[in-house]
Amino acid sequence: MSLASELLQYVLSGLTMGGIYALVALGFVIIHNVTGIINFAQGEFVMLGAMFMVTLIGVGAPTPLAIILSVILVMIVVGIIEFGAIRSAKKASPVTLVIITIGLSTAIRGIALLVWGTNPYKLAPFTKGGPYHIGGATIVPQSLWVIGTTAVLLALTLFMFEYTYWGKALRACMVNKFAARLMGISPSRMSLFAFVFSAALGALAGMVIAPITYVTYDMGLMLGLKGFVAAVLGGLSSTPGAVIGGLALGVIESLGAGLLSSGYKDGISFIILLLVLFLKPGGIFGTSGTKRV
Amino acid sequence: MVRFKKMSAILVIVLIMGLLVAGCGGTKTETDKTTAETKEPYKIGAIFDISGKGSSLGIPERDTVNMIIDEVNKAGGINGHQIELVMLDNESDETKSALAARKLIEQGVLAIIGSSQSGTTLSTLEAIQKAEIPLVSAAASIKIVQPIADRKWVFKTAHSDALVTEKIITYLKSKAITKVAFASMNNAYGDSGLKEFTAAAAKGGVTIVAKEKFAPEDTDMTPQLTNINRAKPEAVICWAIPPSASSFTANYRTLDLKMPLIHSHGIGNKKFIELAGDAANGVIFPVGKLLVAEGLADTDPQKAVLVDYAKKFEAKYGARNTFGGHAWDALKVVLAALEKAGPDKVKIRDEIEKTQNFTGISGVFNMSPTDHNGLALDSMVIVEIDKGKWVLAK
Amino acid sequence: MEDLKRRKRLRHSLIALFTVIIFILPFIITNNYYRSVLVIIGIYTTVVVGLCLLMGYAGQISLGHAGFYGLGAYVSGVLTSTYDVSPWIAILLGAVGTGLVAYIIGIPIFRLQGHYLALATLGLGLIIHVVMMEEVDITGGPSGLTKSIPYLSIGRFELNTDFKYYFLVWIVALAAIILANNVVHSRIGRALRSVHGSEFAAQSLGVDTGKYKLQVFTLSAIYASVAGSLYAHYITFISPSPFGLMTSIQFLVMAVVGGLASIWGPIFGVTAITLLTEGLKYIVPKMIPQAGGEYEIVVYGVILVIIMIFLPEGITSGIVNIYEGWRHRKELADVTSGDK
Amino acid sequence: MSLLEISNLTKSFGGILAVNEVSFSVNNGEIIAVIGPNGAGKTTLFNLMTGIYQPTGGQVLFNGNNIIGMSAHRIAGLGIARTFQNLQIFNNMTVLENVMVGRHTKSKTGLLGAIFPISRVQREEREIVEKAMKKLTLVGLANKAMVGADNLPYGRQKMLEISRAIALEPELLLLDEPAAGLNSTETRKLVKIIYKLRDQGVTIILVEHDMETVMEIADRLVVLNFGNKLAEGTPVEIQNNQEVIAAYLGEEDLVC
Repeated sequence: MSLASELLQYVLSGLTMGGIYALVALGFVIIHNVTGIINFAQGEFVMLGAMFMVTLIGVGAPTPLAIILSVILVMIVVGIIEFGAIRSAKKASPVTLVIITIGLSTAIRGIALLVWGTNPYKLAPFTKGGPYHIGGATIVPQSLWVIGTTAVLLALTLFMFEYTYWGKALRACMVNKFAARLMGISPSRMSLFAFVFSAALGALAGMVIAPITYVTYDMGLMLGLKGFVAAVLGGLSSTPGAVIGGLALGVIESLGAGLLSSGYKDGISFIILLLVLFLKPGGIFGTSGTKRV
Repeated sequence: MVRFKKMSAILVIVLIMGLLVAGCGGTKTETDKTTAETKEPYKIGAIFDISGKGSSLGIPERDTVNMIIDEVNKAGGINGHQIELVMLDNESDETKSALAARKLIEQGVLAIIGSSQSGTTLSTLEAIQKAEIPLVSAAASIKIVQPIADRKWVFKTAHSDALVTEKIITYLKSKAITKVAFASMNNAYGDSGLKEFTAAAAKGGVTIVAKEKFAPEDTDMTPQLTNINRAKPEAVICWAIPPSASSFTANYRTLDLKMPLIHSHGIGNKKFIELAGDAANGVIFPVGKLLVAEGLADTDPQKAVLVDYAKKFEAKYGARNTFGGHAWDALKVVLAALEKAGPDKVKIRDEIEKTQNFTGISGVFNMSPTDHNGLALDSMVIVEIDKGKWVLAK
Repeated sequence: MEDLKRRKRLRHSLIALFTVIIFILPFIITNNYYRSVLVIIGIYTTVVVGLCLLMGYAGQISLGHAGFYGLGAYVSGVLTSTYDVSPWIAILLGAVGTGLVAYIIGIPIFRLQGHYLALATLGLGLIIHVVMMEEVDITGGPSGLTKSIPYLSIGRFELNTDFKYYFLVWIVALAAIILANNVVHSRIGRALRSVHGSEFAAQSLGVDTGKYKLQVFTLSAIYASVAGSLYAHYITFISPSPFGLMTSIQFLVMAVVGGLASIWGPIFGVTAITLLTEGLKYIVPKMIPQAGGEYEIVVYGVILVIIMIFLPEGITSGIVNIYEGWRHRKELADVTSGDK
Repeated sequence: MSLLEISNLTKSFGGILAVNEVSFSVNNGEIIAVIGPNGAGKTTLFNLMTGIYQPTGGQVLFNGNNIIGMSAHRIAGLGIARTFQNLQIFNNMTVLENVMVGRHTKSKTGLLGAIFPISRVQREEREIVEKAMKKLTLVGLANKAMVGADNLPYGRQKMLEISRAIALEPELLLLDEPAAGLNSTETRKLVKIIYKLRDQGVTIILVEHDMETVMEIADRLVVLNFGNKLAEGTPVEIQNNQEVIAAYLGEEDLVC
C-alpha cells in the first residue's frame, strides 16, 4: 500500500467512527440547546437502540420493521424517563441535572445488563457484498450505511428545524425560553420533544453501527463520552458543528492511531481538542456573546 | 443563629451515621455465630469480577463455583462438613476488590478464591498476606505468584502468560516463522502478553516487526492493521479478548491480509466465534484442553475430567469456556487441601503448596514452594478454528 | 463583633467534636472490614473536600480529579518502590509536582468557561491516564507497578494495619477539612463566594477571579494527590484502572450528593455513596438471592436520581433545609417587619 | 490635572454605536451626573470605564494612567468603585460579608495565609470587619450586618451596594441610578451620604434619572443621547439647553 492509500484508509476508517460520534453529538446538542442539560445518558440511547434491534431481529422481525419498532421503543423509554426524572428536577442546578443524567445512565446500563447480560451481540450488515476497494483502501458496505445515515439524519434535523412547526418551536425555545412561552410554546413539552428526538437519533446511530462494532450493554459509555467531546468541539449549540466535530474527532483518532501511536491515540485526540479549545474557547462553531450587566 | 442550627443538625447526622456503622459491626458478628445442627460448616470466600469490565470472566467463574459447591454439599460436604460459600462481586474495581478481601477475612473464611483479573487480584494481596489466609486466584499475571518470597499465601490456577507465549514461540518455530507483528489490547491482559511475548521472542529468535495497541472498547482496528501490513510480518499475533479480538479479526479479513493470524488464550469462549463469524475460521490459538476435550486422545489424563465438567456446565449455563475452568481448578485445589488439612489456614496453605498430580481443567497441577502455579507447557494445546468449531491444530 | 466571634467559636467546637468522634470510632468498630471502609471514606473525603472547594466556592466543575489522585499515587508508588525514596518525601514531591501540573495546565484551561472547562478537565484527566498506561518503563503500564509499595512508617512504627492507617488517613482528612474551612472563611474564600454571587460585582471590587480559581484548582489538585499517595501506601499495589474517568465521575457524584455549599458536604457525600455501594452488596443478595452486581448497579443509579430530585442541593443542605424550614420563615418575617 | 479624562471613547455592538466619541473630564472632589434618555449609553459608559467592556476606540486616563485594556479587577485596584443599575448583591452572603469583599483590594492575605491563618492574617481579618462595620454604619445598616443580603428589601440593598463600593475607599465612585426605586425618605438619606462622601474627598460620577436630585447635588452634568455627548455644563446651563430639552421631550413623546 502506498502512503496515499494508507492515508485514505485512515480517513475512511475515521469517517465511519466519526459518523457515529456525530449522531451522538447531535443528540447532545439538541437536548442542550432546548433544556440546557448535558445529557450523559445519550450514549445509553444508542445502546438501547442497538439492543432492541438485536432482540427484534433475533425473534425474526424483518430489518425495516425492527428498525422502526426499535426507534419507537427507545423513544417511549426516553419519554418516560424525561417525564419521570428530568421534569421533576427542572429547577435543579445544571450540575445536579448532570448528576441525574449520570444516575440515569447508570440505571439504564444496569437494566441492560440484567436483560441482555454481559455478552456482546452481533448484527448482520444491512446489505451483503464484499468490501469495496477505493484507491487502494478498503471499506465495508456498512460504513457507507453509517456515513449515509449521518448525512440523511443531519439533513432531516436541519429540515425539521427550518421548516416544521415543532422545529421552529424548538428553535424559539433555544433563542429565548421566556418569549417562547409567551408565544404559547410550552418549554416542558419542548423538553420532552427534544429528549425523544435525541433518543430517536441515538437509537438509529446504535442500529447502523451495530454490525460494525457489536453490541454490548456498556457500549454507551464510550460513545457518550466521544459524542460529548464531539459536541463541545463543534460548539455545543450548532447542529452542523456537532456533525463536523464528530467527523473531525473520528478522523483525528484514526490518523493518530495510524501515523503516531496507537497507544497514545486517545491522548492525541484530547491534546488536539485542548489546543482547539485554547485557540477557540467557544469550540469550532461556537459564538461568544457579550454579557450584559 | 441559622448557622448554629445548621451545624448542630449536621452533627446529629454524623453521630447517627457513626452509630449506624458501629451498629452494623455489632450485628454482623452475631449473625456469624449461627451454629449448624451437626458439624459447623467450613466457610470459603470467593471474589469475582461479576459485573463491570471483567464480567465475561467473572460470570462463568461464579456459575462454576456455585455448581461445584452444590454438588459437594449434596454429596455430604468435606469430611462431613457442609461448605458455606461467601461470594462477593468486586465490580471489576481494584479498590472494591481490596475491600471485599478484608470483608471475607473478617467473616472468618478459611481460604479465598479469586479474583478474576490480575489487577483485582493484586490489589487484594496486601490484606491476604497480612491476614495469612490462603488465596487461589483465577487470574493470569505471573506477578500474582512472584516474587515468591512476598507471595507465601498466594496461588493461581490460570496459565501464566509466560507459558502461553512459550507455547506460541514453539509453534512459530515449528512453522519456521521468524518475523511477527504483535497487536495487543491496551489493558492489563494485553500489556502482560506484550511484555511476556517480547521477552520470549528475544529468547526464541523471533523478531517483532510491529507493535500495535487498541483500546478494549475500540471497534475499528483498521489503522493498526494498516500499519502492521506495512511492516510485512510472516504472522500476526493478537493478544485480546472479545469483542475487540473479534473486531480485530473481522477487520483483518476485510483488509484481506494473508498471513496466519494467531490469537491468545483470551478468545477461549464461543462468543469470539459468534461475533467474528466466518472471519474466525483459520484463527490459531494456544489454550487449555477444555475447548477440545472430546477430541483428545483417550489416554490423556485430563480427558475424563474435562468432558465431565464441560457436560455439566453446558447443561446449566451454556457454552463452556476456559475462565470457568480456572475457577474450577482454584476451588477444587482448595477443597482438596481442606479435606486433608481440616479447618486450619496454615495447614490448608501447606497442603495447597504440596498439590501434586492434581488433574484439573487447565492442566495437571504440580505446585511447589517455588511454583505457586504448577502448570507445565504440555497443559496447553494449539487450537484452530475450522468452520466455526474448535479443532486441534495440525 | 460578638456575634461573629461566637460563630467562629461554634465552628471550632464543631470541628473539635467531630474530631473526637472520628478518633473514638475505630475503638468502637473492631471489625477490620468496616475500618477499611472508613479508611477509604477518609481518602475519598480528602479528594472531595478539595473538589467541593473548587466547585462550591470557585464554581468550577472538574471531570479530571482522578488524574491528580492518580498522579499522587504514582509518584509515591514509583519513587518508593523503584527508587527507594522515603515515602514521606515522595508524598511531598507528589503533592508539589501535581500542584505544579495543575497550575501550569490551569493557566490556559481557566480561560475556558462552563462546559468547555468541564471538557478540558476531562481531557486533562484522560491524558494523565493515557500516560500511566503508556509509559510502561516507569509505571509498569496497564498491569500496574511491578514491585509492591512499602507501608508508611513513623520512625520504626510501621502503619501496617487498618487500625493504624485509619488514624493517619483521618488526620489528613481532618487537616484537609480544617484548612479548607480556613480558606472558606478568609479573604480568598469570600472573594470566591462573591464570584458565585455576581462575577461582575466581584471584579468591580478588585477580585481577580481567574487568579483565585486557578489557586483553588491547584489546591484541590494537591489534596487529590495526597489522597492518592495515601491510597497507594494503603493498598500497596496500583495500576491505572482506579484513576480513570469513572473515578473522576464518582468524585463529582460524591461532591454533589453531599452538597457543595458546606464544608461538611464531602463527608456526607462520600459516606453516603460508599455506604450505598457497600451496603447494597450486603442488602441486595438478601432480598434477591442469586442476584449479582447487576441489581446493585440499577438500584445505585435509581437512588442517585432520587436523591438528586428530592435534595437537589445535596444531602447537607437538604437536611438543613428541612430542619430549619420554619426558622427561616420566621427570620424573614423579622427582617421585613423590622424594616417598616 | 483632572482626576479622570475621557477622550473620544467609542463602543459599538455589532455596528451599533452605543457610545460615540464621548469626551469629558472630571476634577478631584467633583460630583458629576451623567444623564440622558434610556439607551443613551450611560451604563455602557460606566462599563467601559470599569473594564467590563473593552472600547472600540478612545482612551480613559485615570490619574494620568490609561486604564483602557486593563481588566476590571485591576481598575478597581487603582481606586475606581461602582454600583450597578441592576443590583449585583452577593445574595449568597451576609450583609457584612458583602461589604467585607469590598475591602478586597485593601487587604493582602493570599492563599497560603488563608490556609494557615497566622496572627498577621487574623489581625487583618479583624481590621476588615471593623472597617466594613464602619461603612455599614455610614449607610445605616449596622444592625443588619448578620442578615443574609438577599433578605434585605430593595432600598436597603441599594444602600448595601454603596457601602460595599466605598469599602474599597475609592478615589472615584461611579453610582449607576442610585435613587431609582427609592422612596423620598430614602432618597434624602442617599443625598446625605453622597455629600458625606464628597466631604471625605471622594469624586463621584452618577447616572440618574431623578432630575430633582441630580440638579441639586451635581456640580456639573454630562448629557448623552444615542451614544453622543449632547451637552456638558452646570445644572443651570443644562436646564436652559435647547437641545437637551428637545431630546428629553422627544423621549417623553415616545413614552406617551
